[in-house]
Amino acid sequence: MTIDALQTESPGVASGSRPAGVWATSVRNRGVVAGALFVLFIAAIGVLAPLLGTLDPAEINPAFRNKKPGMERTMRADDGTETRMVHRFGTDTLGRDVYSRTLYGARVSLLIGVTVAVISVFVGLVVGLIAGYVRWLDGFIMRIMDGLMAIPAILLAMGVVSLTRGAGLLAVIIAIVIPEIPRVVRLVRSIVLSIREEPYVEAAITVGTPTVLLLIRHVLPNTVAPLIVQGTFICASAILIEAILSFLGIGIPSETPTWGNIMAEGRSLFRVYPHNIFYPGVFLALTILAINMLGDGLRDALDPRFAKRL
Amino acid sequence: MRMSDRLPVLSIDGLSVRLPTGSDRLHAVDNIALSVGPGEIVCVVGESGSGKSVTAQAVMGLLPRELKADAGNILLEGENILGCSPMQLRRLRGKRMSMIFQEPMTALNPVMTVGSQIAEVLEIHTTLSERERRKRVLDMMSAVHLPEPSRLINAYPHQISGGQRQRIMIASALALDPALLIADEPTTALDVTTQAQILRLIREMQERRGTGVLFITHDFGVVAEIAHRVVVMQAGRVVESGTRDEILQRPKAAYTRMLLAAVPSLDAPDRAPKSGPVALATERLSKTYGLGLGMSHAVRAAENVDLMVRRGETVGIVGESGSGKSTVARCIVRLIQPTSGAIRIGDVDVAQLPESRLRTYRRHVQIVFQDPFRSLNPRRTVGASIIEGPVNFGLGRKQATDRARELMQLVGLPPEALSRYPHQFSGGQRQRIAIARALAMEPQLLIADEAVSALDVSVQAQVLKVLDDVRRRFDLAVLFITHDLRVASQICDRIAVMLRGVIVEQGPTADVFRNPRHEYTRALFDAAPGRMTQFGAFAVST
Amino acid sequence: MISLRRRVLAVLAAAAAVLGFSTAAHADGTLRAVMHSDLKILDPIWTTAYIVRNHGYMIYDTLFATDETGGVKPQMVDTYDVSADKLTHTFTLRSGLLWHDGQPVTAEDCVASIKRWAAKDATGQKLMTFVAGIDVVDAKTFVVRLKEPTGLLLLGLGKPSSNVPFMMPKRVAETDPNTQISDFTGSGPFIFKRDEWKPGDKTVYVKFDKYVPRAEPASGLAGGKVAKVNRVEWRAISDHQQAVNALLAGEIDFIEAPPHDLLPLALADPNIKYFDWNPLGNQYTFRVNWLHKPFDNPKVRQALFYAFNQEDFLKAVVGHPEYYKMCKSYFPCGTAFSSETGMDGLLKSDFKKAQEMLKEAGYDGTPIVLMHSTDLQVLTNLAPVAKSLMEKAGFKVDMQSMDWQTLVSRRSKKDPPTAGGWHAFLTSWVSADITNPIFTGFMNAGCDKAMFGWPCDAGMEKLRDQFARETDPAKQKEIAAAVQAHNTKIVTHVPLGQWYLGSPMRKNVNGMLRTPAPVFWNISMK
Amino acid sequence: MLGYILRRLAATIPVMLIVAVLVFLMLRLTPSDPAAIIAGDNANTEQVEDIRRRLGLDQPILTQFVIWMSEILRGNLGESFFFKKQVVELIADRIEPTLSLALFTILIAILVAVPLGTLAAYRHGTWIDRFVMGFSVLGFSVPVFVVGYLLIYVFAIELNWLPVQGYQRFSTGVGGWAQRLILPSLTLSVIYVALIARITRTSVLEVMNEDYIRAARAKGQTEGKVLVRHALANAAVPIVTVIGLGIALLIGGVVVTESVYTIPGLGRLTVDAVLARDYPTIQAVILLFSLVYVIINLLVDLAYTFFDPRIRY
Repeated sequence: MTIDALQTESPGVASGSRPAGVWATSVRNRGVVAGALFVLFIAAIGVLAPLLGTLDPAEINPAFRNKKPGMERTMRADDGTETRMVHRFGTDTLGRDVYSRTLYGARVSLLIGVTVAVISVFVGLVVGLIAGYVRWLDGFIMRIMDGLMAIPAILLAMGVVSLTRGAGLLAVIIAIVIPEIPRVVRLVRSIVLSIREEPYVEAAITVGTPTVLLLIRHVLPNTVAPLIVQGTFICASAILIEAILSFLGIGIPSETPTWGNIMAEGRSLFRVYPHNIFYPGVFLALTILAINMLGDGLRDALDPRFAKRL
Repeated sequence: MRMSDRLPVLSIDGLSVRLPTGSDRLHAVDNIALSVGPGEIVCVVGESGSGKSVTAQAVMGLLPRELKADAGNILLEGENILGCSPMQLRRLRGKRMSMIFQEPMTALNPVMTVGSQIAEVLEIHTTLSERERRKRVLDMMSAVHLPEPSRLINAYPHQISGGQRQRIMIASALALDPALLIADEPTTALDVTTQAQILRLIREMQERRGTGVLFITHDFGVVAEIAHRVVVMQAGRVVESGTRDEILQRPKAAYTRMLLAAVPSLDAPDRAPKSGPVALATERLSKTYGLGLGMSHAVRAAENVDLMVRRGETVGIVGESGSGKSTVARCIVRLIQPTSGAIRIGDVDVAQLPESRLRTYRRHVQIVFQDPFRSLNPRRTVGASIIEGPVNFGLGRKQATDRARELMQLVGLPPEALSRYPHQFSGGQRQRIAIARALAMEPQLLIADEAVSALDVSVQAQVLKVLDDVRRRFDLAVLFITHDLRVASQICDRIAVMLRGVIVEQGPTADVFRNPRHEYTRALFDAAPGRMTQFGAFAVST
Repeated sequence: MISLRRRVLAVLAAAAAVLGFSTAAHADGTLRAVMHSDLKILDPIWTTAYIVRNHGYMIYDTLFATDETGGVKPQMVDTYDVSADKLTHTFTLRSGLLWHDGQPVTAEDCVASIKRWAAKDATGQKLMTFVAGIDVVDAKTFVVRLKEPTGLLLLGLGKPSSNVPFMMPKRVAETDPNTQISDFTGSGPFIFKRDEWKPGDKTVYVKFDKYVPRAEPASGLAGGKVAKVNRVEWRAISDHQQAVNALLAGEIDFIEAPPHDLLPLALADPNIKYFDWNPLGNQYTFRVNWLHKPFDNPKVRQALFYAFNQEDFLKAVVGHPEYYKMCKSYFPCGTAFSSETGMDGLLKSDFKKAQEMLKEAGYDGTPIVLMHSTDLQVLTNLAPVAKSLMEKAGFKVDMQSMDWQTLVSRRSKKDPPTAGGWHAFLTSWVSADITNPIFTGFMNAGCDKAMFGWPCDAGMEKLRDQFARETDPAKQKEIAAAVQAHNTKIVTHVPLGQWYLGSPMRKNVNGMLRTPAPVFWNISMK
Repeated sequence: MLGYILRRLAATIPVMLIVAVLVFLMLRLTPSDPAAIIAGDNANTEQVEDIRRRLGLDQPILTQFVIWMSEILRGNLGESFFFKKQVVELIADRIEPTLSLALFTILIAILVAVPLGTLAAYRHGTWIDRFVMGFSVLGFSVPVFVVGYLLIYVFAIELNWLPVQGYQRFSTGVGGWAQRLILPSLTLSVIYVALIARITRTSVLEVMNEDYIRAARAKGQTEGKVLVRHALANAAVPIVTVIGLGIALLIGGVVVTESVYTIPGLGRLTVDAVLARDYPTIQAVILLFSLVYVIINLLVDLAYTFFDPRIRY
């Protein structure tokens, strides 16, 4: 049995094609595409808000308070020129245009969602790697994480927000990030613990790869896909928590419009002027729905194995 | 051996099962024909992917959703299975035909008592009262030689051994005296000694009850031990069929001959003792788990292991699962910290070296793992995995890549495959890449921890060939860990037999095989399936 | 293993039995009301919060009370006579007055209560500067000896709103005014049910059977206080829309102060009616902090009068013209001392004039820290309107949003606005509280001893003293006009118009009285 | 088993200690000052000072913490600054509504979600599966208060079947009590059903391709029994886990639902306490909820032994 007989064994496969990377697999999944498109649409609305026939969202004109959607208004600028303008979504109790506020609201809501997701994923990744790899620190870190997780997210957020009364955006972001971090730490830690047992990691140890390189080359790549999926879900839940905080009156003050605080203000006149809750509510629900669909799609496309762990 | 003269229990002809579009071939099973007579054991043998399991599943009507039987028919006592409605099929299963599976660990419902899982088949097909069912279950349990049935009936699967679990499966399958028993690799996951008992049980139950048995396996030893007639399958087609002796002694098809040639024989050739310098010597090496932490019972995985491997010599460690052979290997390569004892590489004891000073000695000892699909990082090219070691020790990327190309050549793979990814290679090829990676470190000692156990027999032979070549070319010391006596007999100069963490016997392979001194070694050799039959004369020249 | 199906059926059966539908608990002579805020503190002297004042009117009685026309009439007092030199005033209590625990009301109780009230209330403090001493003559009579004659005595004892001189048993009245009382025995028409009190959920009062009302018919807070329902429950429903929904669904009978915008929804329902028990309404005010630049300069403060106009504020908050009224007077329109003296040319949003004044005053553009409370429906829209008007007048404004609790805590701080202090904020006063220069707390210009904002002007204090000494109504009116004219110059605060808010209630709720504070005696439910 | 429970209870102590430290520190660093709020609208500065002294807010943070911890350990949760009532009393009044709402919600969620999830797994890939998954994603996406207002608008106002708001004590009549809990618990259970249905589907799906399922079918067992007796029984552990973890999610929802339906429960109490910066109440409620969460996790772990014989402590 000569060696060349073995040659026939290798299947003729195009050389150099990477294993289907994060981008390749996810693009084929329907949920991902639909979700991503809608989120981009919302982001575009937020960014292009000034061009979409909107007014200054914080501009108050008491004379025009609580108008039904579709009301027309003629605005007399200082130099006397008159511009006719329609309140597509009506006005709120301070006479501010709900249509503009909803569009601008997209900015803050998405900003919060993305920032919270990015921060909690990165902090969670670092702490998770340490907890997973450095055995003697593991117990200590995980007890603190248990402590943080024991406090329900909303209560923790409420506590932090009341701590920084009036600080607005930053306070709310911190308030929402803190309860999310333990969940990411647990996910990363479980991945690290399982990867450590993989033979190719043990092989790397035997060929003398130092720990830091080991983490970067072999452990980290395996956390990318699950973290993207987890990040998407955190983004959705962050936007939801912000809306709830604003609804309870302890979220971002109403100068910077977010869907949450627009709805919170419209809450007390819900049956007389439902437009204050209806329009931001629809935008809020659809955006979170899109992000959750994106998350589901990513999870099915990228890592069926990790589906269980989320 | 009674040839089947009466109406066959099972007769399949012209059966084809289509694979979903996009698979590597059109049909999982293509126009096959075979039959099983009452009281006859028909072995279907073939390598993984040959379609033997799909055939079994087709008979039971349990084909996975994406596979369709699109031609031919399967007659169970004259009734065509393919034409049955789900209701009719359910009436037959467990009553007229039943099946036992390969993984004893997962074939029993972990949250139901073993007794109720046997009783379930009675519950479905009979109107016996609770009390009568319990009595029938106890009878079946003693029929399959289970100890203290009255206690065991309330046990849960995780509380009994692999062998006992398989006996429960058999009791459940044969409870209603089905005409046909399908056994899909029932003993593959078991230890050699347990496997022997199960094979004897199946033959005994089958003779007493006149059941026709369709026995699926890839192990020719098992075929030699139990089969009346044999059907050889390759890539979905029947290559050859005939009585056991026709196939084993006088195989007609080239594929059958190739398979038989690949099966290492049990009688080890004499080999001159090696005299090279000692590469590895362990003294009283021990490893105990759960010492601290107040664990109530400490587990002694390895105890006072003394081993010596010289350059150019292959030393084998043989034993059943749980015997501690892998623990010894992992201690030597310092993936785990030994509790006590010395490990001398060259003349330095690395047993208790701290990681920092250990690193320089790591390059001298390399290991090849069992599972080909997890021993290479899926996200890095094969080349990157191979050169990772040398680069760690300061070799420039350019020279490291050149060395990698040489090594690929050496292990029989095209050098330009370096830029490919692990998922583009077969199991056998990956093990060869793993060997290349180990060699890249120019080690003195290479450990093969069950390196070929996961491979088909033919592929196994090729990888062993590569291993032998590199041993001679680099005058390597090789420590070969396996549970397969046949492989050990053909490749090892000296072997050690381990039982529950202790080496019970050690010596030149030929001596140990011809006259084993320890009674456990004797039991181990007796249990090896097909040890009486001589398969094609195939031996590696030393 | 019982099959899951059987277990599920068992649970469903149990649930069905429990859900026996029963109609909403039928009101048996119980008045269920939703007040403007939740009752948390129970000492009407310790805090000036209106909800605690309303609680006081339920369970305590007063020596004197103002009737519908604003005149002070005796309530617990039977006879009252004044010596020729107007220095000694003798009061004798009506007979049959009892505390809820059955003990008789004695003069000692009243004297102790007056002392505790006077120690905490601004008008009380002013009054005590005129009092030489109060002595108990016998169980039902006590005498007040004055140093100089003053109208404040009657005005004080009959003060309608925060802090109201409620009469408490001696043992309770002796509690230090800065610690909250813990014994809630009163002598008013209702008894406070301490055990049923669940803060944030509901407060319960029951009829005091042994209460002896005065003979004459009820008028305002005076006259016979007859409890015609045997139980009153104050329910805490923070969501206004839900409160109106509950009123429409018959789950509650009365809402004290819903947002104006919800009134049309409520009143559209045939079995809901509207009654404005506070005809004098309320007044919005803009308060400035005299301690820090630029509002330490009177010219800059006067510029505010030119920058603002009342209609923008009233339209922004109330919105519906029938619930607000422009009233350019410090003392609310419809009260004795209301007039437009000193207001000509002011509150017309004359931005050019305001800009000139700011230039004259050398306003250097430091941003005004304007506190904006976000969670009280009736105040939320004031600050944004003030901001837009001030900016048009040349002010730089830094409007900081916060909830009312934070605003209350921050306004008591004297630190500079950039370090946790403030320049200005807006609030609302019940008209009955600000009917004269003494009652109007914001007019107190006693520097550190004044209310937050700490105005400091000897002239104003001299005028207020003169008013306190004056007993002749005509002269009092002149002094009040002088006070108003003076204040348009020194500007302790700016009046921003009057607004009214009555209460929607079920059709079967009748007999509610017109009073500065909502009271529940005289109300019957057929 | 008892040894295990004691060990687990002992393990909760460090967790609760960390929670206590976090909560205490978090609220003490706030810029706004409760003493001024308590003093009332036109209290002057030295009255505010006096209140701060009496409530011990002027001492250094460390001493405040030591005092507070010793009080807590003696079961005295201190007096609410704002409600002038012992915090223990306050919480005692408020437990029944929150408990009833939570139990009702959990009951509905399990009775609806588990069968739904199992059905979706059983009919994997069909429209039922897509419907359940679609509903589950929707359940996660719509905020609780929007669901609340919709249900109120439809069932309470338009159809007038159920009361708009409010809570009736159990002691004053089961009918009224249950009737007032229907809408709130439906509102709250939407997100909980979404969570449980999804996890049930995933774990049942996973179990369906295990060998013992094929073995059961090989015995001729009907699909229904295979699904319940073999699949669901083995999927029980992950399902129980998610029910336990869901409690934390539930507590968040309770706060909102109680605000919408004006149920005087612990959720509403927390919101009021946070708005009024009433430290003792906030701390006590957060500690209580954290303790409940930790104990529920322990109960979930113990429940495992009931569902899976392999798990023994």
